Amino acid sequence: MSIMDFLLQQSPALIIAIPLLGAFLTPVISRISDKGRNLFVILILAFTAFLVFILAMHVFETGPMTYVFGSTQNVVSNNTVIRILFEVDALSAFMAIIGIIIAFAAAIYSWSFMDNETGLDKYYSLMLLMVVGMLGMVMTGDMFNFFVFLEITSIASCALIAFRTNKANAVAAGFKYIVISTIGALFVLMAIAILYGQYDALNIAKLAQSITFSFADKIALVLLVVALAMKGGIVPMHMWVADAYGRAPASISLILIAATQASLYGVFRVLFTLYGNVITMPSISLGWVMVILGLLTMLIGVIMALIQTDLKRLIAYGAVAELGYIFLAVGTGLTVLTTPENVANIAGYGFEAIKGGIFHIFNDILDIGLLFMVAGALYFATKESSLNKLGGLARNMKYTTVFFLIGLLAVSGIPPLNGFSSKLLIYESIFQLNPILSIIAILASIMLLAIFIKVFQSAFLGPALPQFSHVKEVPKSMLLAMGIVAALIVFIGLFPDLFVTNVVEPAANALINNQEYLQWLTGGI
Amino acid sequence: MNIRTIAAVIFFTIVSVFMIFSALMIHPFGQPDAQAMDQYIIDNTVNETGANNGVTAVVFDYRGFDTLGEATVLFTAVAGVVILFRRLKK
Amino acid sequence: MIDNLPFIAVAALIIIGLYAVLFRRNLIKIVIGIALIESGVNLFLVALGYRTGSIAPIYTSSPGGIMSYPVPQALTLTSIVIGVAVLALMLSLIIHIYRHYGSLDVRKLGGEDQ
Amino acid sequence: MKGMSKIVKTIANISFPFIMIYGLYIIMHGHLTPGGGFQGGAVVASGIVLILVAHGSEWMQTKIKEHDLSLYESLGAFCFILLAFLGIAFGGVFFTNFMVNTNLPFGQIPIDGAANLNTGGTIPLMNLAVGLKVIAGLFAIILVMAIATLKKEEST
Repeated sequence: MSIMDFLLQQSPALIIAIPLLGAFLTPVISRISDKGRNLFVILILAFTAFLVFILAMHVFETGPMTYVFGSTQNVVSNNTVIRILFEVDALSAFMAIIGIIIAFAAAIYSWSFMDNETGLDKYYSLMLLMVVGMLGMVMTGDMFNFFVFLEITSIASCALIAFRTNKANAVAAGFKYIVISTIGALFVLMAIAILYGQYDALNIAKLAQSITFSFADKIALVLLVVALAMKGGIVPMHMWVADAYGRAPASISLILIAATQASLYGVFRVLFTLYGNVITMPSISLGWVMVILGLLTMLIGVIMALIQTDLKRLIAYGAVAELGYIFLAVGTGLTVLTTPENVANIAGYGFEAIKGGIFHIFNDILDIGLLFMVAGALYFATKESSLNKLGGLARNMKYTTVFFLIGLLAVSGIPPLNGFSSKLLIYESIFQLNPILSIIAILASIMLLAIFIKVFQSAFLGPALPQFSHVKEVPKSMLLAMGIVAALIVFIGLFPDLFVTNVVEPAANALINNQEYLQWLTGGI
Repeated sequence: MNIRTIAAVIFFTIVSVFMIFSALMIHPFGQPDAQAMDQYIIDNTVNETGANNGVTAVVFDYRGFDTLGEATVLFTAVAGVVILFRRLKK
Repeated sequence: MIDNLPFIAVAALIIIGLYAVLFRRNLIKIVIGIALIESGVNLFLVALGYRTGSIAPIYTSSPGGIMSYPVPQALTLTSIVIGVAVLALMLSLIIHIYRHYGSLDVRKLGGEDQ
Repeated sequence: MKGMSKIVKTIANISFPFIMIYGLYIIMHGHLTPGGGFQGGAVVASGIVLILVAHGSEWMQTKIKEHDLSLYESLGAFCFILLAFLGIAFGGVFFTNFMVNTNLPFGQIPIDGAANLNTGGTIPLMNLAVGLKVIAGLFAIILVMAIATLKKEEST
């Protein structure tokens, strides 16, 4: 057995264990050398990224891969699953790829960005733990394990949101975040307990196989979806998003977006896989609820972004609006799936909608992430984040200006950047569900463009301000991180088909076709 | 009564109703419906793990990965508390 | 109904906790509310695994007879440790909030920007 | 935090070793009787916190530093994950209990509920690692909080 085979075979465990080991060792290495620690974190993330890529390539080719912890025998005995297992299908691999890319960019970005701060040993440790939690959430095949990783993510994020403890706002934002996410996580645990009490199983595939949709199951479904959507920042609970994203250091906002999307992944996994066998019952109009919530999220995000004066909060509301697109698209897919007269369309626009939604997860993280990095760079250079005080920075910060331009065009869906390709899929498919939805979505996009143009004009253009005459371009590591993300945005924007057929379509298929996920239960591993 | 209070009241009512229903809908206390997974563990814990204590066998063997996560959560909390009370100046 | 008393107690604990979280103004009381919800969920988990007349799932000098489920007890253990972690973090944040705002009133931290 | 009166200090000093022994017993016998790394670790940590409360955090700062506790915690976590990694080397997958039913220490299988300490495979070792981690972790949380509130008293 070659070393590559070994790594591939063990990769689901190693993807969690390697960053975890890194997190445990970071405080120790930090005592020896600061530069060594930064390098160590980047190397750990690079190795994890390598593992994620070989795993993802394998999964896209051959279908879901399971990894059982603790034993190689007696995995399914007496028609029940005893041990914890990881099940990586195309959707999980897709989420893992985007998570690790953005975490890698954030680690490079932090090198210079956080240079003047204290407590960096714990900072890097917590950053790795956030990545662990996020990767665990998307790869696990066990409900309780999902809850544990959810808590790891939220505790690590909360501590990092409140990282600037000398600012009252940051601490308050951290507290809001931990209250919301703890209550959400407890609801999730309650739902898991209800499912466990009825079926005596915790494995997602096993539960999906045996679920009967009793009344208690419906309660569990509502609790799971509400709690995870709350953690994902969908509309009635969108307030914490702006606080958390806006107050955290920019490098943390970056990973937080990916962590939020992991919660949305939880919603989709619950709806399409866990309840996949029963959700097609026509009595449920959950799809329409999702569509309306997505629409509201989009509109409220855009409207709130209009009135912000703080750059990072403005971008955060932009992120809320983008979440709305994802929810809207997947909700459209679910509506098609659950309406009997529409079932014929599932191969048509329902599938297109889900493809668009999933593709948009990737694009949203990249675009909003790039904007956050630019906002962090402005703060780093000028120590100022209010839009009223910034101005004329294009002269001194040429590269940052270019990156912001790329980010703003991508986020508002202008061709030939990546935001356009996924939004086009979404517009086309929701137009077939209801044309009004499509018009509202396009309008929201145009408003986003207007808002960000205004920001661009006020922060970068205009006369040079005397107080910013000393401002220099940000250090190379930050430019490198922004460059990586910007290059990805342009690349995907230029060759969307390549990406859609090879990565997005398998992921969308995995979401719709839950039989693939359950296959190993009956067919053996 | 501002809008936040009304929203809180609605949320509270719905969750309360849910909780009461789930308390009544779940199986009667002491008579679980299904037992496949737990009965397997009770029957095989001594031979498979060598531990007399079924709960420890589950914590460290059958669901050992959860325990790694749990230890990680504690590690995260310690790191978080330390980072919140760190000295701000070098 | 009376047989399901432990589950009714679970519902009561969660409802009381949620009431404290939603309608109390003091941050410490909100944290107590969260701790109550958590106890409720933990009690629910443990109660799910009980079988009438069962003993603890431990073979050392066991008197014999049916055993209660071990998995819910292990899950509860995990959930308790997670609860400790969350509580520690929330209390540290409250110490900081008190230093910044000089108050534990939740309405004081509602402001958008200073 | 200042120390408490002499009576409290004496009583705390006397009960401290007993709490220690009890906690370590719970950690060590986790695979035989109710208990384990988390429970025993919590008992030991609360014993140390008793000393902290009785003697005051100023006194405690001269005895042990927070970053040493972090080191112990990292060590415990590292041992735990190392045992899990050894499962890949000897058993094929992560977290394999590779020491059960072998001639290694803790390798025996208990017979008919006899309390044999030499059983459980990796479970007793994991209990020890987790115990170390929980002792250091819980105590670090409380020590950091005690020192933080101490600073506040000085400044006002």
